[in-house]
Amino acid sequence: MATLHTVNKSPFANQSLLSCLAHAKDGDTVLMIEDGVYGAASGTGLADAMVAMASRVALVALQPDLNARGIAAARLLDGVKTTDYAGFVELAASHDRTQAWL
Amino acid sequence: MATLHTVNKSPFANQSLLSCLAHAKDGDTVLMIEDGVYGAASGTGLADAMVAMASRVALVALQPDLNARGIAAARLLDGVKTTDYAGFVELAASHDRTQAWL
Amino acid sequence: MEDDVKKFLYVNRKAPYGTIYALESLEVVLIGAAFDQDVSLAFLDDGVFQLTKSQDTKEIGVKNFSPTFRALGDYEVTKLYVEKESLDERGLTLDDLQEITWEDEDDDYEEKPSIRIVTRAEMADVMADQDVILSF
Amino acid sequence: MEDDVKKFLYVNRKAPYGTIYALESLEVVLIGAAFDQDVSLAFLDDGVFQLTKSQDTKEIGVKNFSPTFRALGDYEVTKLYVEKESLDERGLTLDDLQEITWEDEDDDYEEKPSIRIVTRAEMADVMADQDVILSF
Amino acid sequence: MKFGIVVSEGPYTHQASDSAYHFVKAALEAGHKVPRVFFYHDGVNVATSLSVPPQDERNIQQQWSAIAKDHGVDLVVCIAAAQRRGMLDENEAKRQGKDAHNIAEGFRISGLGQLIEMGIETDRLMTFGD
Amino acid sequence: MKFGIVVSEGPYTHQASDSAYHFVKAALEAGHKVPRVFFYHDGVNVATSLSVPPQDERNIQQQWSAIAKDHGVDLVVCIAAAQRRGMLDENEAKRQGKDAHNIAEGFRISGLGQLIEMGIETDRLMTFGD
Repeated sequence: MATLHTVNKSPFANQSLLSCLAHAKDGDTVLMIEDGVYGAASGTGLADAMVAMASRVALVALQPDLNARGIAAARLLDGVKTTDYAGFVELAASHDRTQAWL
Repeated sequence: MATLHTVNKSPFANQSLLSCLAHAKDGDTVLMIEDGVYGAASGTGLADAMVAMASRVALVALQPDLNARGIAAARLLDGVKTTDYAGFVELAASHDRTQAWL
Repeated sequence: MEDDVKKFLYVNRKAPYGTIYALESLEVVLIGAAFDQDVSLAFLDDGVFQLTKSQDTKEIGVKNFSPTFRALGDYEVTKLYVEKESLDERGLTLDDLQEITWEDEDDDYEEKPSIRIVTRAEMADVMADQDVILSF
Repeated sequence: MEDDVKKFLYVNRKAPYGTIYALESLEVVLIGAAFDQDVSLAFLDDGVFQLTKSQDTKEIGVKNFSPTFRALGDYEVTKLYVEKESLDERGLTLDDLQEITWEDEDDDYEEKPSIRIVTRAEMADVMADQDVILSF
Repeated sequence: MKFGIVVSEGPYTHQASDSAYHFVKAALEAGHKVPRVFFYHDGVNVATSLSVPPQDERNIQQQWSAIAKDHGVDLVVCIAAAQRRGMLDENEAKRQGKDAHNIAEGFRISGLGQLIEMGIETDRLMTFGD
Repeated sequence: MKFGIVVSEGPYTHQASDSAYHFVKAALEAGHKVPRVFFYHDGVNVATSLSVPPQDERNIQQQWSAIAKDHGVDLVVCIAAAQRRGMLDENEAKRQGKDAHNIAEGFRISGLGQLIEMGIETDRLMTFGD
């Protein structure tokens, strides 16, 4: 009974990603889309907090949004997976519910 | 040559107020309007950081927005002044420039 | 699913008036009440500001919709989960929120509080127990 | 004020693509360049993301406007202040940003860098030195 | 599987309506059903028939109208949100005494009940907003 | 003193256009001049002639149109931002082959140069946005 959480805001500007991570349950998936993908980068002021979460929840970033923002694969945090829109659909189908953190 | 800064976002959701305070110069005024007035309340997780700023810059909150959100005068941080729209206009006129932190 | 009843959760994470999301969320709740689903409301992060007392919007010219929360009981919307950690961070307690009640017709029409203060962990449990989550 | 020339600062604090502000800010800069004012651009907070290399928006179907920054020199827009603390917090360095240059016709058309990395304190000084601040 | 979609932000200003569009296309391509998309808040502005984006940009309204036509997706614009924001179909314009209407082909105006119904009748609800 | 005003968000969704309105009223009442208000980004939607807000809510477009009429404030809607978002005046509608237009009385469509000009010719520039 897992949830797919989506986050579409930059974690450097807005608290949504942190609030999402604080409410996600073990085994949930947090999908970063749109400006949310900035949360998937390594070497940032938030990286440690993100890595600490990655053991509890699956962290995924939407590749088309990473590409748009010029975030190369080499810059992604350890443990962050990527997917495309087809994979986004599969994630939504394979989880029991979805929750958008707007 | 002082600046009137306006902030209209809740500091609990968004980094704008903190960024504004980090860039305001001694003698500037920071006016909290709309959801920005939540930054003027005492007893919050941000109160200490706000009080620390209040010695450097003038902190002002827009009374009509405080009223709308039910923030009573007794709950305001020490050092925060309030004003109405007429006072907002006066502040804009008496400072050399204005900067909106959107 | 029992009798095609789904669990609907309305998640409110934004402050009122600065943006319209809080008002338009409430408009969905009122319409949704006619559909006989299992409805809950969650207030966390800046959403807790929606429930505060003494809102007076006269001088900003925007409609004050906060009294409508007190009418939710009449629509059989009786479960308003409010997150304690969100209140704490904002310097608020239950006393700062409006009193919102509903009449339990199965219990001699006793007036019962609709607001249920929950911890962040309990809020996560409430969220994980839903069929449909509407986010505002 | 010298010859009616005002100091205009365009403040960019938002990431590109998630919202349109960055693109529509750039559209103002291009039009504004015709007015012979003293123009500077500030990039801080998430605004620094606007200048990163290798943006490829094909799969999101949104126009990639990042190459336009490299054309700013042709519009005599040559002062792009980028805040170091904002870069640091986001794990970025000057190497992650596009190379943006202008030709100095007073110096034998030498190509000079338009991006000037400044500290937060220097950015505050730049802001305090303006006549008109446009925020995006 | 049936997906219900909520679009909460207007076109061009936020990426939400683009993301929703790409999600819906991918869902349909994977053989899923998307019976309805509900446009709420500023999302109602996606339905405007009067948008004239620059030649080198996508036309968001036309993308949605095409998906409605090709796949029978029901594009519902919330009437209450639309009235505030100046989005009217021909009937509403007449009823309100307005001399113009601006709801594009493939979109229809209806009530919030359609959102709840979508939540009841689909397997997953996706919200794209701000 | 002369104030120039930028409104960057649409009506009802964000408080920005309300705050700008109250500021302009207060400035005029204090004897200041507000030669122009420039509507940019989603702010262009404030100019819609098709809005029908609920009876118990303010009509934001009418408030602005009234201030334009009573005080000669020049309400300028950015043409580039307006075209993307489906805001057209009669001329633009004709030129684009659209059968409706939706710019309310008191507003006029013009270019971004009017924003820069406002910055040059006023003493203070105020931005209300999100």
